[in-house]
Amino acid sequence: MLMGLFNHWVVIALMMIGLYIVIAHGNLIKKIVGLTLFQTSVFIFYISMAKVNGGTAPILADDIIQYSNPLPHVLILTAIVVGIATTALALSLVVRIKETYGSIEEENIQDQDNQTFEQSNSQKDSKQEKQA
Amino acid sequence: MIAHLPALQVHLPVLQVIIPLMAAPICLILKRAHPVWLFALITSGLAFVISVLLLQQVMTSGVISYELGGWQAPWGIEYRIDKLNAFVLLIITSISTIVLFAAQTSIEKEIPKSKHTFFYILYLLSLTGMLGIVATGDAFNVFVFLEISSLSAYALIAMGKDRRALWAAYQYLIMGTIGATFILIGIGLMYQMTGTLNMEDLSQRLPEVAQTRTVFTAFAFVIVGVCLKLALFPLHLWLPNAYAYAPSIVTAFFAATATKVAIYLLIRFTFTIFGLSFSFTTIPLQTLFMALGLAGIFIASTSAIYQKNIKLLFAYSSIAQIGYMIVGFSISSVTGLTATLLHMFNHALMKSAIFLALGAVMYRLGNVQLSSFHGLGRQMPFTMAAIVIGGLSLIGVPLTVGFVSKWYLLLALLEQGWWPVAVLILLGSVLAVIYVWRLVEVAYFKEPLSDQVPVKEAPMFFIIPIWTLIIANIYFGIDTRLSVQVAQAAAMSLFGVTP
Amino acid sequence: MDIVINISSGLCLFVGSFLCLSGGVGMLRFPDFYTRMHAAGVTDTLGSAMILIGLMIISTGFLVFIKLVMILLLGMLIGPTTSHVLAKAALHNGLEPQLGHEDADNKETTSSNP
Amino acid sequence: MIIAATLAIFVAMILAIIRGIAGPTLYDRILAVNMFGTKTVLLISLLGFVMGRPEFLDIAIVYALINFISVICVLRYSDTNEFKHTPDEKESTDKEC
Amino acid sequence: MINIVILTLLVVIAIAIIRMKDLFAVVMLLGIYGLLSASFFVAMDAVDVAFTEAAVGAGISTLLMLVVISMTGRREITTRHKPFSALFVVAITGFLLIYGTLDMPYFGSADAPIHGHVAPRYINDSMQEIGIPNIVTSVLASYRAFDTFGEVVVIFTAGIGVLALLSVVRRPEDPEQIAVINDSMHERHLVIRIIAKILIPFILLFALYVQFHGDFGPGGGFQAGVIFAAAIILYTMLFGLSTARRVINQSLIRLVAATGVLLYGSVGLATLLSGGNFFDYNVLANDPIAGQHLGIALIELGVGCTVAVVIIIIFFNFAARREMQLNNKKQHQDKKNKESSSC
Repeated sequence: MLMGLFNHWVVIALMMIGLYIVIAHGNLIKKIVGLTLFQTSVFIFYISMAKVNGGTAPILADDIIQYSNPLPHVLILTAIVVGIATTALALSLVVRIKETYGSIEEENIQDQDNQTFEQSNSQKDSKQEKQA
Repeated sequence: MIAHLPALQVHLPVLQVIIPLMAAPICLILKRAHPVWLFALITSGLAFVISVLLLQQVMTSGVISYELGGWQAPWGIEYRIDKLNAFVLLIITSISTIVLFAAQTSIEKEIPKSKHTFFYILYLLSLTGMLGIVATGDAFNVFVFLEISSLSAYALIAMGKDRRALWAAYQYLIMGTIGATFILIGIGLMYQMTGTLNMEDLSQRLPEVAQTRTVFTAFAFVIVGVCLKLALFPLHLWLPNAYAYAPSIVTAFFAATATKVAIYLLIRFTFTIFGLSFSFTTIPLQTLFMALGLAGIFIASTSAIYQKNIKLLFAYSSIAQIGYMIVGFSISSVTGLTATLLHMFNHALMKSAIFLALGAVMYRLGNVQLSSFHGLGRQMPFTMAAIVIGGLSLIGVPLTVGFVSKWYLLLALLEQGWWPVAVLILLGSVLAVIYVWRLVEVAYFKEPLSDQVPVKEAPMFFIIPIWTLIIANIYFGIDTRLSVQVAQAAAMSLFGVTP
Repeated sequence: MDIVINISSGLCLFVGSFLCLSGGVGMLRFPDFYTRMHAAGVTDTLGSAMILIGLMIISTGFLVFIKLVMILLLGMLIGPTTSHVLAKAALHNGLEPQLGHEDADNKETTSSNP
Repeated sequence: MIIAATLAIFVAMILAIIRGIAGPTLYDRILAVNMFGTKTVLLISLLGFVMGRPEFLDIAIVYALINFISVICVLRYSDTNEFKHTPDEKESTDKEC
Repeated sequence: MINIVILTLLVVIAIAIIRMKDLFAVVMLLGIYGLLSASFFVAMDAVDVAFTEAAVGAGISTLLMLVVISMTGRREITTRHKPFSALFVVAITGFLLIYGTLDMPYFGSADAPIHGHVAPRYINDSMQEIGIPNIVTSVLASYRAFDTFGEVVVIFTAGIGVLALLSVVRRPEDPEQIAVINDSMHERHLVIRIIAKILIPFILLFALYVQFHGDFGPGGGFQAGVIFAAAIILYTMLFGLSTARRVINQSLIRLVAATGVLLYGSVGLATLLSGGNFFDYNVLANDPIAGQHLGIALIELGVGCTVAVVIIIIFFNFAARREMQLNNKKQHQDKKNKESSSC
């Protein structure tokens, strides 16, 4: 059992490390790194389930009878592309966030948002009081 | 070539997705914002026509299956249109077309001129993604199109003029990607146990292995992933900011369609793929979803009452409305599901009308803070009247669509004898009365602020689509035959009941 | 004939692996960046060349042989270039080579994340 | 012998990883990544022979190229002030503006 | 055996990534992680995937992250918020997954359900039905061509998204200034410039080889596109953005990106108008196999164009943004003259 499921368990460990980084770290780039780890671990999971003992790469040749399963490979090719697309978009968001907020730490950004929110609220409130 | 054109009828399922998809790169070639807008509008209209034809075809002749690449179903990708997806396709394309009509005017003030073309391209891609999710009959294809719609959604939301739009888009991106990856894991586990990706095939092969833990895990991952996209109550945190700071057009479009697509996915996965007996008898999904739905209604409605930003207010109200749909879904009876489907349609009508009207306010005033609404009832009478009627519909006042779906929801609950839940639903509507009333009070019963510049009524490009939606709101509230018939037929086909 | 091929390829592979290993050890044990780079740079090029030549000897198809030659050429071209560029950049950006005296500890504290 | 060579490459890779994690300077890490890259190229070539299908050496070529490009990229984009080595200069440019 | 070693190393690197505070080091480790997972894919027979992961995971995504870090700063501030609730969520998900694995088919067993049903047809019949040896390419480009179309659209969407977020209106450049920058760069990068000049044609040629060899070995449009883009990126890094922009016209490459998607789609439309289903290449020529070959070649070309161009667009926009920021900073503090360090 240990050998049969070792791959799956390591993949789970990797997934959880990725997920942990995404949730627990405040740095936006670190979060993206975590997301990449998370996605890559899913790729590893798919590819390990495609493997057949004694099989070889699914490219037909004359003297080979057993091949690994090609379908997960196809799916993961698509998923890798999706992954890089997400990363690129996320990074461009980070660049813009850095430009407008001057920081890429989650807490810092949320503090700034709360401040502006309260300011605008208090301004409006005072306006209303004047009106009354 | 022309000789083949009548035969295109057969290809409607794929054309539904391909036409907006191909239009997106053409927009990039057209380059200039004005022709691109016209082109996108025409494309979306065409998609609408196709979805009407599809619905007609499905209602008369049953399920349409279309094999892409000419490969037989489990080997190739299949498009499978039944009553449920035809109905959802119609919702998406109709709202998209109406909202797009107002787009050119609205984004003029919210997005820099140089980025208008990109806006329309992303809008079309987002539309494509949603249509693709709904039309496909292949589990992995769902993931691909989910990512198309999500990626374009992140970019669209980030185009909002407030800097908080960026932060909201980033949060949505993180949550959305986790959700999509969860769905990917779930699909992988299902594939591992059955060896197939086709939905129809999965539904036949899953019962054999339904008792394995792997299938349970797959179910859990898919459901959590979909619920993240759905913004179901404890996973809703990304939604309010994303809707509040996105450009108005984007909010109107997404509030009406994006969550509907996620609900469609939930129904598709639970009812079609895993099957009714697995989803609702083996797993306590019923109580769980009932509780989450009710909690969503109350907590979101209560937060809505305290909001000063009106877009944020209605964003929270959206979460509450999702709660109603989930309650209907969790009843797992034909009437309950009919109520959910009806509410999907009705909520799309009212929310897009409200958010478009807020877009008009944004166009004139530049913000949608509650304090700016002082006396707006007299300055922008048509826009404000639309918001009020939409609000009444949210509450569920008779003669509006909101009433119809809540009526069916109550019927379904009473059918099962769950009257305490029915009472809670009515209480939820009272909360809706409160938050709508706050807006009405400010807009109609307060004098304009002294330093406020008086504004004119919104331009025609806003008024026409808004009032189209409002009239639809009232029409479908009075003449319920069409919507109820379709929703009922779709619900029955999911339960395998013949009418 | 087979024996000759096998032995010569085995010899090449052995020498190559030994060089790679010693490079790795040097990379780990040497006191500062420049010496580490020396260890890695020198052994990398020759070690990979030996392993690739070993593989070439036992390769069967023509295409495989050509690809191995290409990898070898690329390695010869890229390895020294990166070493050169790396050393230049490090020197330019103010990383001083450690000359003669032992103050590795001091070095490490100033340069690692403060 | 091929298997022994593969093992040797693995050990060298592990040593490179340790250097990559330990640092301490930026350039040590770049060096580690570079060395790791060349070792991966060798590993892929060897794996092809171990598994009996050596015709996929294209991958090794791609690795070599990508490795080169990423090292160049690291050096190119580490030339802003923030990445300069001397500590006192670091402090001054560190403040966000 | 190999997989166990590689997986253990992957876990070690992942844990190191959690602990690191220096984002630069994190990205370096991520590059190593990408290379290692690509080696894992080779050991698992997934050569096409390894190809892509090497080019993308270790190449392009590391590259983009480095550019961004050079704009946003290198150090992570150490506060972690709610580590315990995060740990809780992670632990629950992890246990659920481990629970799910317990009655999973064992790794590598040939009689697992996944290897029955759908996959055998691809392995046994693709030669008769499609006529190319690389099964992955046949599935990718013909059986599941629509997924691949979706994939191209995803990357196109990302390109448009980056354009929408980052594109800046560029001022006309002062040719003298460019010449000055060029000269200083020339001195600094003399050696790599020469090497790159030798390498770039080779890389471009190799990209073409990968593009057209995808039917017989690992490779195909996507991988070729990435390699092509990598060559252009190398050129841009060494010869400057403005030079590269002069070589590669901006509006032209946007056109190419759109054309790639349209080419892919119009292959579908062509099949549709010749009486087949969407992407049914059999109707493209008299002989079904010839039709399949034609269809696959065309869509691979479409994929290659779009991917290459979109990655170039993404990189250019990041680099231009960085340049703009540097310029702004320079204007802010005029006292500090350009103190450029070199590599």
